Amino acid sequence: MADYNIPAELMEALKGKFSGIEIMENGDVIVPAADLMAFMTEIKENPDTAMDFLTNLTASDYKDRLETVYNLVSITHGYTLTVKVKLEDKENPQVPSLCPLWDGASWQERETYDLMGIVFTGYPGHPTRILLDDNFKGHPLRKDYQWEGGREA
Amino acid sequence: MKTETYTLNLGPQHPSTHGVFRIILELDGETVVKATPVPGYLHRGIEKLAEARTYTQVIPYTDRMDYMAAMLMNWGYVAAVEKLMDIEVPERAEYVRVIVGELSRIASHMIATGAYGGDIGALTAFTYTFRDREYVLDLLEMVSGSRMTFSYFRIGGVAADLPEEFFPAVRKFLGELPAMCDEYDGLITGNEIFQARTKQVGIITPEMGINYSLSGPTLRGSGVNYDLRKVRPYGIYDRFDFDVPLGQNGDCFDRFRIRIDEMRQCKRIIEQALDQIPEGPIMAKVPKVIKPPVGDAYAEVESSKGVYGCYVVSDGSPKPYRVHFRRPSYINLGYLGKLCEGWKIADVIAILGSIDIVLGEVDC
Amino acid sequence: MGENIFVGIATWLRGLLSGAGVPDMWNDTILLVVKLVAILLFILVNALWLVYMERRVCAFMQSRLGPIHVGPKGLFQTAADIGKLLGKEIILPKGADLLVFLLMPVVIFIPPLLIFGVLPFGKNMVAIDMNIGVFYLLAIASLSTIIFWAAGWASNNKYSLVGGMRSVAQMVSYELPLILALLGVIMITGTLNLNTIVDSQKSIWFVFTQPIAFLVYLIAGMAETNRTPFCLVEGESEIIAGPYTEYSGMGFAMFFLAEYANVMIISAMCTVMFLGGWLAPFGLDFIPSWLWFFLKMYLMIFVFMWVRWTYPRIRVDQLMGFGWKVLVPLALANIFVTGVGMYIFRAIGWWS
Amino acid sequence: MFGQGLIKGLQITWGRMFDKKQTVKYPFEKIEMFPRYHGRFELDVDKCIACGLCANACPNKVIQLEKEKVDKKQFLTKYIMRIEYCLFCGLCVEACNKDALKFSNIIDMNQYRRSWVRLTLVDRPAPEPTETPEEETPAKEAKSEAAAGQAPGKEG
Repeated sequence: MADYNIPAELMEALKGKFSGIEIMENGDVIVPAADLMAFMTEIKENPDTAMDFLTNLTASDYKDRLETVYNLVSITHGYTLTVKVKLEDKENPQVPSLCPLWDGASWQERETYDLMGIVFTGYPGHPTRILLDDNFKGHPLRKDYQWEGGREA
Repeated sequence: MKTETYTLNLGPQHPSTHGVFRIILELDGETVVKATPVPGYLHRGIEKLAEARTYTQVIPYTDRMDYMAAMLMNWGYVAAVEKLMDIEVPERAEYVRVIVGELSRIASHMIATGAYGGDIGALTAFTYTFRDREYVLDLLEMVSGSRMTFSYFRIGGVAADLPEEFFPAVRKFLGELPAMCDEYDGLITGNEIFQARTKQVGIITPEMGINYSLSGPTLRGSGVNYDLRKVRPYGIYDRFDFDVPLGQNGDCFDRFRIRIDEMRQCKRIIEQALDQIPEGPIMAKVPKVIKPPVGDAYAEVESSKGVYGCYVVSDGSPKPYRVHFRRPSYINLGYLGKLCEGWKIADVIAILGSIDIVLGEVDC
Repeated sequence: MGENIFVGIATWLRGLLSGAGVPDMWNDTILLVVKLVAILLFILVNALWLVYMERRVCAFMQSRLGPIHVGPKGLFQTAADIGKLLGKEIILPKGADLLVFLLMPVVIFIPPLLIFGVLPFGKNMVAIDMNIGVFYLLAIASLSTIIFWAAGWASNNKYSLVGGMRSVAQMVSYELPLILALLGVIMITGTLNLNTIVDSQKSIWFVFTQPIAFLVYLIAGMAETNRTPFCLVEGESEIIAGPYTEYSGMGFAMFFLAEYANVMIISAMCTVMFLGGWLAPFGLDFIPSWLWFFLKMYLMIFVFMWVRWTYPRIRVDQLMGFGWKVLVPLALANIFVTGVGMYIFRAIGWWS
Repeated sequence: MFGQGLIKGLQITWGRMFDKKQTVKYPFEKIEMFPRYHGRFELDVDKCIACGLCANACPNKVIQLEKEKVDKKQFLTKYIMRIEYCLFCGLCVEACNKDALKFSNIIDMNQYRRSWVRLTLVDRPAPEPTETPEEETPAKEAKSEAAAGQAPGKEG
């Protein structure tokens, strides 16, 4: 399997620009929520990386934190990059919206908000529910979500 | 002349929304002023269900997403778990995967082609493609035992080896496939009325396509050469020689035509795979109870609708901690609202059909 | 032998009535009523048969068999369907104009009934031999527009409304090329009497002398009957069923049957105006004239079905553009050419 | 352009009119299913050791089985499949070590009532522990057959 990670020297340059980021062994990048917008703008606009395609946007609920995951692809260079943002505040998780950079983030952010309850600040308007009913209570993909009902025994 | 707009609720019960899907149209006469797509009528919470199942038990649920190309849906999930566990899939299993996956893609594109003809009004095309799709389903039934929701892939390989009678049958089908494609071309693609309806309608520029994270034939119709099988070959796709059909204008016609061309390319891939397929095991050495190490993995495959990705998080237990599916139909649909503005009601149907959605996948 | 079978029945009935001492005036009236009832029955039975034929033709073109279970070769399928539809509840939409809503499926049958009265089905086989047959026919045929529109309006449904509006736009636009196409024939024959028009095709059918008019008529006729590629009024993939969206059970079936009655009229008119009506081609006189008429009519109907199950649907703005920018100028050009041709032919004495 | 495509289309549909038809007159003629077809479930009671692997493998908890211990061996008394929830994925058949649970080629599993859909493959009382199994097994077999036959949903 070929490697499609961003070359190490480019990652070093990024690390130099954004001191807050943390680069994992497998090439994933953990970005603080405050730096996310600047980081994403940098890797999208910089012609060396040119991460122009936001493939996937999702979130995961861990015991101590929520984590948003962004999978980016550069169509020009063929690089892939996974960016993660850790959100310690589980009660009121907030992360900057990527809608100004990619319109494709819009529906994915709505889905993440709907199922995981992460609020994307800067989303045009407030993100609304997309898959569930507007009057639905709770965010079902959270681990503490309890649902009563189901089929009869 | 001053006119008032009115709201038309297209769906959730509508013949050509390809399922239960709603578009709220604000119309000025017949012209769309604003279109708001409303998905979610088929949401079954597969991602949540998966958290209560073991890794193998999730596979049948992935079938239910894009039930038109269920093999490819299996593949994406299985690939992610294999990536997480670092499993090397045996050669023969990889070839079997390619063969059944491409057959599934043909079946899916046949539906897309026929259903699009049906959307535009040519109902005969619809029955022709469904008739021919039955041959593909026969082949896949021979292999997996089911006609639509196959659950054929397993983590580390496939459920069963290809039966003996499969090989002559698939060769026979591939021999007939070009004639089938020619028939669709003659009946639909070449038709002047069809061209008038679809050419220069619903144009997606390459920039907008990338910006909206579109993928699959929807993006390639705009001329962006982004096919995972070529760009980042997964499995053994780097061993095959095939072309990626591209459109020029990014209109409905290009998106439609690409699917027929892709069927022809699928034929090439399957033929090469049939020639090269080695003997050997079809399952890797995988423990009975699958317990991936703690961590996460994201794997992508090129499904018939676009880039199908699967994000799996493991906490070391036999059940996945979190599964997320990147469904191509869902993300392709995100552009629909913008795309429909300024077109007629009939064009909304044409544009929606050209994106080729499956609601099981959109709502997951 | 079978040539005068219907004429014979009429004479026999007349004789029977005068034998029974019925005065002549009543005699005529009774005969007229009998003729009209026969025509109504004819339309209904034919429409049923056409629904069956459409389903079979469609199925055969789609590599299927179609209805095969009810009756021999599924022949009674439509009758069974009608039976089922009669048993269905008629759902009345909220806020609908009930009077109009319920009246329209019945009224829809009036124009076909009126028209069939003047069509010559065979030699001496016309219920009412009218001098201004063509004019009457066109005038009545355009009535159905308002019925579709009223049905759409009364349903209180936006799909129905869009469909009704489309039907008005489409039918009014395509009426013009339809009439202009017939004008060429009328110029040549110099009469509006349908019988005379048929008679004047003895030497050559007008489809050969007026090919452009025939083509324009065929296309405009497809549009008039709302059939693919011009089935925008129903447009099932866009606006569900247009004006019929809210109709259920027999109400829907009535519209459905009326559509086939309209197809019959357009085909019959085509037969009369262009295909030589009941005239037998190649001197095949042993087949009765009325059979020839039906053969030609069904040929035309088959063409309509063939086209329907092959082509996709056109868009509403393209429909209007095609009608006004292509068909109308074409029909006008045809009239011009016909006029010039008639003048030249007369001048050189080929045609009196 | 200019109508060539239109005429081509008419040719294709005309050609198809006289082609071989695809319709299978279903209740009167049936297509042979492939050997691997996922049809109705069949359980070979003799082979079954009531281990419950199939029930564990099922993603949707379709299989319910009850067993009793008779002479140190597990004896299967009840085996119910709630087909209304079944995904027909085949994981249960794959999980079966003893080759007892299998797919058949029977496709008509439709019922008039939802409650009839449930498939009772085994429903029999456990044998008395003191009796010797050699003499009793055939009689019990016949009984179990009869019981299964009476149970709703046995026959399509």
